[in-house]
Amino acid sequence: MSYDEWFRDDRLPHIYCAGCGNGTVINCTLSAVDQMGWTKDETVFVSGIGCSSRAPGYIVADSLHTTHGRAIAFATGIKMANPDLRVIVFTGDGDLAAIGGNHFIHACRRNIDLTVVCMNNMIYGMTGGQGSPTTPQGALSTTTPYGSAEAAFDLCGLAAAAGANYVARYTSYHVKELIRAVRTGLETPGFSFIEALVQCPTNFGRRNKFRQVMDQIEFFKSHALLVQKADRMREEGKKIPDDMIVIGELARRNRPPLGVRK
Amino acid sequence: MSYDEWFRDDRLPHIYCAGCGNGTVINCTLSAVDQMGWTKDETVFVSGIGCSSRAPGYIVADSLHTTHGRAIAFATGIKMANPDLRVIVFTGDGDLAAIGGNHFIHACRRNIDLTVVCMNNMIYGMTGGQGSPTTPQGALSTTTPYGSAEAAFDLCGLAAAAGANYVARYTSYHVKELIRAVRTGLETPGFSFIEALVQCPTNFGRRNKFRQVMDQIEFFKSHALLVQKADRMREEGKKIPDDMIVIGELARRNRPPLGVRK
Amino acid sequence: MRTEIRFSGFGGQGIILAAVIVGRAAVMYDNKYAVQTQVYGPEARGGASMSAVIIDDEPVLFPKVTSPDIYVIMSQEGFEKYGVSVSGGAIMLVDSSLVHSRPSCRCIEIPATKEARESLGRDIVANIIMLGALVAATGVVSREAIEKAILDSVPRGTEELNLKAMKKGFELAEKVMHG
Amino acid sequence: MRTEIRFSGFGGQGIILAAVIVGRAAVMYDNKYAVQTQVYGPEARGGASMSAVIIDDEPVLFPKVTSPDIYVIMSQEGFEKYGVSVSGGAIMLVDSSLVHSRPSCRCIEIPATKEARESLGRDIVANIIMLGALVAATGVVSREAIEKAILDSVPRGTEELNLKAMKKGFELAEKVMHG
Amino acid sequence: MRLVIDESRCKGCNLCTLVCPYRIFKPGTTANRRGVIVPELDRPERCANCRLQHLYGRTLCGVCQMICPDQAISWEEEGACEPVKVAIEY
Amino acid sequence: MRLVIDESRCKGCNLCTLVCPYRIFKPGTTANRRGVIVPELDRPERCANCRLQHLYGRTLCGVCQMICPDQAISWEEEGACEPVKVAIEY
Amino acid sequence: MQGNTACAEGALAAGCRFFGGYPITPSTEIAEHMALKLPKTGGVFIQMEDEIAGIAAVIGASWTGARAMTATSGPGFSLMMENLGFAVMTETPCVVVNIQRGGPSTGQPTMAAQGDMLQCRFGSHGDYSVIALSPASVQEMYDLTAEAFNLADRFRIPVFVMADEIIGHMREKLVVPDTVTRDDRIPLQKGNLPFRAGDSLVPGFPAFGKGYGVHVTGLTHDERGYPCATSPSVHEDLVTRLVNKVESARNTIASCDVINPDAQVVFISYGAPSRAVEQVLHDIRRDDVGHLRLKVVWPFAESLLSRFANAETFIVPELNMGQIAREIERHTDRTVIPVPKLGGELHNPSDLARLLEELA
Amino acid sequence: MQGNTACAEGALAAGCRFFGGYPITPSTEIAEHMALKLPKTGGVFIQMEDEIAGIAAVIGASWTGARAMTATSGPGFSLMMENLGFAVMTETPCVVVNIQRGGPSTGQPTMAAQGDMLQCRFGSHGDYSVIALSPASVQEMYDLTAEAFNLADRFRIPVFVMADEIIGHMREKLVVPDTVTRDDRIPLQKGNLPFRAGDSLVPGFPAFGKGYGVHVTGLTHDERGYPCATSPSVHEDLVTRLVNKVESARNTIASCDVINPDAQVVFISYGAPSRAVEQVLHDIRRDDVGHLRLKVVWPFAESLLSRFANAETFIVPELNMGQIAREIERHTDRTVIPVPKLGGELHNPSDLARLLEELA
Ligand SMILES: Cc1ncc(C[n+]2csc(CCOP(=O)(O)OP(=O)(O)O)c2C)c(N)n1
Ligand SMILES: Cc1ncc(C[n+]2csc(CCOP(=O)(O)OP(=O)(O)O)c2C)c(N)n1
Ligand code: SF4
Ligand code: SF4
Ligand code: SF4
Ligand code: SF4
Ligand code: SF4
Ligand code: SF4
Ligand SMILES: [Mg+2]
Ligand SMILES: [Mg+2]
Repeated sequence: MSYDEWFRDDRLPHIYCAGCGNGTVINCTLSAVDQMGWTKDETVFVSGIGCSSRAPGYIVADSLHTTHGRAIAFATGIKMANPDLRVIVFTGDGDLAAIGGNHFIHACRRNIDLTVVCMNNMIYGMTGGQGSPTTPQGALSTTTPYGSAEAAFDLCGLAAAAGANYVARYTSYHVKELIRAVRTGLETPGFSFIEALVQCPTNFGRRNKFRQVMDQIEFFKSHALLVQKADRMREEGKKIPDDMIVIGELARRNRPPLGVRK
Repeated sequence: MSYDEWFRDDRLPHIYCAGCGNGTVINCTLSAVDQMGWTKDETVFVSGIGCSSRAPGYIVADSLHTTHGRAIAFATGIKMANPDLRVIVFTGDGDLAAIGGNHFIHACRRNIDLTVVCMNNMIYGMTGGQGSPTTPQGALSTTTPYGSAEAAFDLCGLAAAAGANYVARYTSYHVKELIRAVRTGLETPGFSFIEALVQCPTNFGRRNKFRQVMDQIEFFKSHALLVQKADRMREEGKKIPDDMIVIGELARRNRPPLGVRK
Repeated sequence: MRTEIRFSGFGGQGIILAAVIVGRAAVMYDNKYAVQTQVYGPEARGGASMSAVIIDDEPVLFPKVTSPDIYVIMSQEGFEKYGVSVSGGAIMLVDSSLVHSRPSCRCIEIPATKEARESLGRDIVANIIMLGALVAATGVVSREAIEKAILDSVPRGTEELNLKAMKKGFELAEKVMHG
Repeated sequence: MRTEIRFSGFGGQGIILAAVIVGRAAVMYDNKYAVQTQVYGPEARGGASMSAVIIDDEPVLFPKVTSPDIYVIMSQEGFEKYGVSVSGGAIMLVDSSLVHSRPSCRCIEIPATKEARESLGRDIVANIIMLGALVAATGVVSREAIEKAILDSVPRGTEELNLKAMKKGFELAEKVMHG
Repeated sequence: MRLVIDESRCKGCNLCTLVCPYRIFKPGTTANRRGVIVPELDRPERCANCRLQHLYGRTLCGVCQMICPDQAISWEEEGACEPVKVAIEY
Repeated sequence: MRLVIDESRCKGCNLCTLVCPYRIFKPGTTANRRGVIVPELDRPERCANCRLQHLYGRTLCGVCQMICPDQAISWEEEGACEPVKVAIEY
Repeated sequence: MQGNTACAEGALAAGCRFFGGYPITPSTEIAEHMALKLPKTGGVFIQMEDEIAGIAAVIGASWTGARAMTATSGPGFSLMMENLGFAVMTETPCVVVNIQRGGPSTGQPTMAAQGDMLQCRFGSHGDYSVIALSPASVQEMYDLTAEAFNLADRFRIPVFVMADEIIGHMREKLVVPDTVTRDDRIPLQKGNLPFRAGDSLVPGFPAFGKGYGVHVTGLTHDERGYPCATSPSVHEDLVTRLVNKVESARNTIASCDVINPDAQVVFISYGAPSRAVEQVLHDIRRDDVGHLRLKVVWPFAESLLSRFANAETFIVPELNMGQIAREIERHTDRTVIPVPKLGGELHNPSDLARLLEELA
Repeated sequence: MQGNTACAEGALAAGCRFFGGYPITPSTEIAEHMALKLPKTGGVFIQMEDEIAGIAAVIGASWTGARAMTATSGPGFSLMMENLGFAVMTETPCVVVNIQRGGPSTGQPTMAAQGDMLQCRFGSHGDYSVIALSPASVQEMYDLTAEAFNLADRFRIPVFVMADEIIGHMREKLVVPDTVTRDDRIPLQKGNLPFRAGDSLVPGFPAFGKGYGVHVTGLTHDERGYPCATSPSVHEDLVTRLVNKVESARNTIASCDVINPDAQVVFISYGAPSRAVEQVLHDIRRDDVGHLRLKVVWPFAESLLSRFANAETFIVPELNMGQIAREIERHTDRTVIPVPKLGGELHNPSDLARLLEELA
């Protein structure tokens, strides 16, 4: 198969808004899958509910578009029942970390052989822009009209603390790095978590001073801080500004995995 | 009020098995509450379902014995609706970390002003000894008859990664330390998490080579490793044996809390 | 007398706001009854969006539009999805800058987007031009009412611009109607 | 003939196992029908536990014990909770080492726990002594059947001990019955 | 103060026997009517709390009370104990 | 290879204009019938992939294709481009 | 004003001071409006991590004495089932709004339905009763939501506002009343057992923080509130009371519009389809056709059926496969004609008119 | 053998190869037995983090083609409601065992009840149908669980084994049959649309990993499986088919015991209370008293009622407040006497006999 054969031609264009970062993440993921040489007969895509979770519907492989927050639990059943299948989960920040937080940490703990790609737009896109557990403190959304009062999750930190074998964060600007990260995730036995920060011009950008799609991409570009550099800064006692995005590989280890191909 | 006035005399003895560590944790918690000088009119105990979660039923204050895993979510409603109330949550490893894992990490993220005391017996006691997310790898339970294949959570690590202000671990052997830890938790604005490892002779001990109640207490005594010492060992590149229990204060910080008394 | 109006266009044109404003004008300032509804859903995002308003002197019982008396169509896709089944007795206002097709019923062509850009410098007020035209062409609500309802509904600081757009709509419609 | 047997004692005495073994003996080795039930729940933990078995030549229809024909009582609390309402025609076997009260019906006193500790060195087999006594005193199942059922049910390595306990039960009951 | 074990609560787990620095609790020998073998007290007047509570006005040591899972250990008022010489017995 | 934008998919977000090292994509000026202003291509034969795909037998650069959220960018077979001299324009 | 906004405004007017919820189409505007307005009234809005936590927080807040609510739609409603049973068992007043959309499962998120009417009655495990209201206009979104709080407090029970996408999303005129009647929960008299009820079958409410020292559990409990989970009689008494406090009051809880009580053919409707029926009656102007419009659907007051003494046929248009028609069938020997409708669109008045003609 | 163990053994005999669940009294022994046995049969046992994940994993496993099940009780069942609707919508075969205990809420964890019979029918949002079996003996725990897998595969639907604590926990004789009939799901023929059904109304099954490239969604979908959530007709067609594939087969799915079909007074029962009725019939030996014992409760086959042509009265003893009696009332004009019983104990045969006498 070649990269573009992974798309369901008959369903494109997809429903995403103009400039939505989700499409980019689908591209990068499929590119990584394609690099692995996996076939559509052995690969299964699973997702929950949200704009991000619509991704599997545009891919020719078998796919299960489940209930909100539960993608990883469904994927666990698929992978445990048939470890020969390659199982990739698309999810959003709300789906993964709000309603789905428990399945997320448990899959990390079990270190089950899934690759989870989270399109983190820091908002509930599908339902029109409510705050999510990754909405930055102070940011505006329809349910935080006075600025979010709650702290945001560090999804990668959580995944690492819960036990995942591979954890990485990039943004929709970092397409090459994202492909590489997803690919490493696919290669790693056990649980791999790739967080891709994406722009949601319609529901996040618009309310939070990113008037144009490009503004948020420019922000990703200028505020990304490679983890190695961040570590160095920490060692040197420098404070990392709150609005910087630490990108890179955040965990890579070799704990015993569950559900790997025999 | 004095310490023993916190008990509902008319309900003792409680339903716990002989030698169950839960009773000890109730003692230590009430002792800490008593030290704070809080009254029963301002203090509310909340719990989920499990042996551990029966604790509030033995305390004279207002108490809400909720559904399995949801104690923290109920407590969040109480505390947000009336921040003048002091809210303490009793929970078990299954209640908190299996079914209730999501509410746990979200309360940590919000850093809501609750004190959560988890009686971690590494098993589902109430339902007769099934594996829990803290059952050590290899340990026997009725649902892991061949030894648990899954890794256990580090509950304290999870709480810290999710954002709690105060995190500590002790065991039912360390009664003095436990009282102090709970007390610090009560004093700390924001989310405090105290993990108390407890013996469950009936459902954990019996199956895992702790024939007598005392055996497990002796194990707690001999396998506890103070966090400061553990850190030193790590620095020196020494491996901490898998069966050691790192005890002590594991996080203490000052992130902005939610729902504090005005 | 029950009058059913249907609006359609693409997302971002303010199709829903247009219907809300007409409904508001009828209820708050013309002392009539109105029900406003719209099509929701992600499927509506990329494609055509639709909203509707029913205006009546008596309370509106059945709240859904079944055969619109008036159409306001602002995109070709909107025409194809929501305007094509028009009945002969209806009136359709089209944004002639964006809609290529024409209906079988009476059609009023308003180059709203073109005018919005060219004479007002902002595409975004094309919907208000259409509203002005709608009122001028059909009188479903009074001019005073629509003016007040527009002022209630637009962001602060843009009142001037929107009133200009509304008047531009009046003009364009009058031109079409009276030659 | 339907025979209802109720067992009671405290947790850890093997009250449930006793009922299971009798049921097994009846079904597997005496070719009868049996239904075994028990009381569950955390409340049962500290206090008295209870189990029951119904034995019949025909299939057991109603599965619950309503008025037991035979009681096997191994703790004072068990007596108070489950043995006090005994009907006159019943038989009760009590572990006389632990039960102080006596029923109004016919009562057979078996010092099971005492014997278990003193002659067999293990408290834990007191229930098997009671089983032996039950069978010897009432013949609800045959001696062969109970022996086989016991062997099926006890942990490997403890067969010898348990058979001794069973026989001790036979003896104790015979002693009471026949003088 | 007088150290007492509430027989109606004690479940005989013997944790108290493990923690008292004076080894005041000894495993009991006979079951009570609930089938529980309650520990026996060996010269309870040696207890730190019995001796010193009156002096400090608060519970001293109290480890046995805290660890007792069944809330069975407490002290009854009866005036200060006679001062006895004690040695910690490990 | 010839670089093409699929007009039926492009939604006009202009992300492609941001990432191409050769600035081959320019913001468009007129809306198509779906109301989308599709970017225009400025000398697409300069594209690294157009020039080199045949040489290496795999997609080169491809950043525009990857970032295009709407799967609107692709290459059509048409033989290798004439070699043109290119300079990266930042 | 939009129906969902009216619902939020009605709640605020009724003194609702706590909203805990999780966004879901087509109910989200309620949460959004509460997020905007509650902080200004000294109330608390909190977006929880899911619907389970949303209803849990609402129940917790209610125990502090606050009027508290949540709003959701089908999938979220399904998730609340366990904790709704807890609210019933612990007699916690709260208001749950369900803006119904097409199910089962994710189904049609943006289309209207009334497919959760039996779920709201039977969706949690065990036997119980609840109160469910069904607004048919933006005005009723306001009025019935406010009234829901009164019923919740009076009966100490979750009260459902079972609206649908059409009513939730449509905009029409709302007349805000000068005052909203409040019928607050009665505090427990000190000295009384917290779960002993008098003739009303509803015990006084022992709010947390007032010195009651009450223990509240979802286990079967005695009148002190203590767990007592193995006594058949305690369980029977408790559950019977919980059901009877609602069912025995069903005729006083009932609220409806009755049109043409002498009619032979009677429409029975609730929620959005009522608007189609009203249009039919308006258009045909026949007095042999009646209309029973239910504002309270549960508890179902079968006595309302006998208000139509001459009824031969009941026609029941619903945006589901005949859920309330099932209940009507139990209580009458007249012909019951369910007019099920799936897919999100309202019954067309002309279709209903045609049905009438066919009957004649 | 214990009822719960028999249930697990029946599942294993039917070829169940996946169990995903979460412990809950009084169903836990099923999970425990599966944990012990599945690894030995090449199957997979996984204890999930909660019941929501348990049923999710089961549905996921089913899509790999495996026979999969879970077991729970009331509180866990309530939590499964959303994903059960997903299983219905996606036509995923699976078996869910509910060992019913006293509700609502935590209620009586160790006592028997039949309080979830309407919940299993109506507990998820939207309109749908399911199949529910009710075993009355340890033997039937085995037999009906095995049969549940056949029905699940045949109708591509979740099938419920609605037992109760009494049947789950009691021990009695089990005769293990030499073979268990298997009626497996029919694979989708390549080239056919995955959600287009023929006359059976049940489309062939496109298991994952076989090259179908199928998209499965809980949104309303067309016959290709693609989301199509705003088309009224697509939704109507889909939901109508999902309901009809079960309801139109209800007379063939039905399974029951009929005793004394000429009787005037007929007991109708399912599950544990059947044992009390059987005892009564055994004791009184009257042929004017009949018994309809349902093994399949849902879909309710009203035609079974007409097997008792002379019936004047139906007596329906249930361990709830009359849940199936409600359904019976819809379908008959004979007297229906519900005999509700709450609290965990079985109806006493002598009480039922007394009721008979009072009737005479
Ligand atoms: C149980 C349930 N609750 C709520 C919803 C409504 N809902 C759909 S998508 C969504 C949020 C999705 O957010 P995210 O996962 O971040 O996806 P995004 O749309 O931002 O990509 C919500 C709350 C639902 N479908 N089901
Ligand atoms: C929704 C739900 N699922 C399952 C149960 C059954 N259950 C009761 S307690 C418990 C486990 C409790 O474990 P833990 O929290 O560790 O408490 P412990 O008894 O060990 O103290 C379970 C699974 C339940 N009551 N509700
Ligand atoms: S709402 Fe946001 S996340 Fe959803 S499609 Fe639009 S831009 Fe993307
Ligand atoms: S089962 Fe374990 S946790 Fe529960 S009371 Fe007994 S010892 Fe304690
Ligand atoms: S610790 Fe308490 S319960 Fe245990 S033996 Fe001592 S007094 Fe008794
Ligand atoms: S208080 Fe201390 S010294 Fe006194 S008995 Fe208890 S453990 Fe011993
Ligand atoms: S990135 Fe893609 S969708 Fe965006 S403008 Fe360029 S070609 Fe069009
Ligand atoms: S492949 Fe690279 S060089 Fe070619 S157009 Fe795209 S971004 Fe430019
Ligand atoms: Mg998001
Ligand atoms: Mg535990």
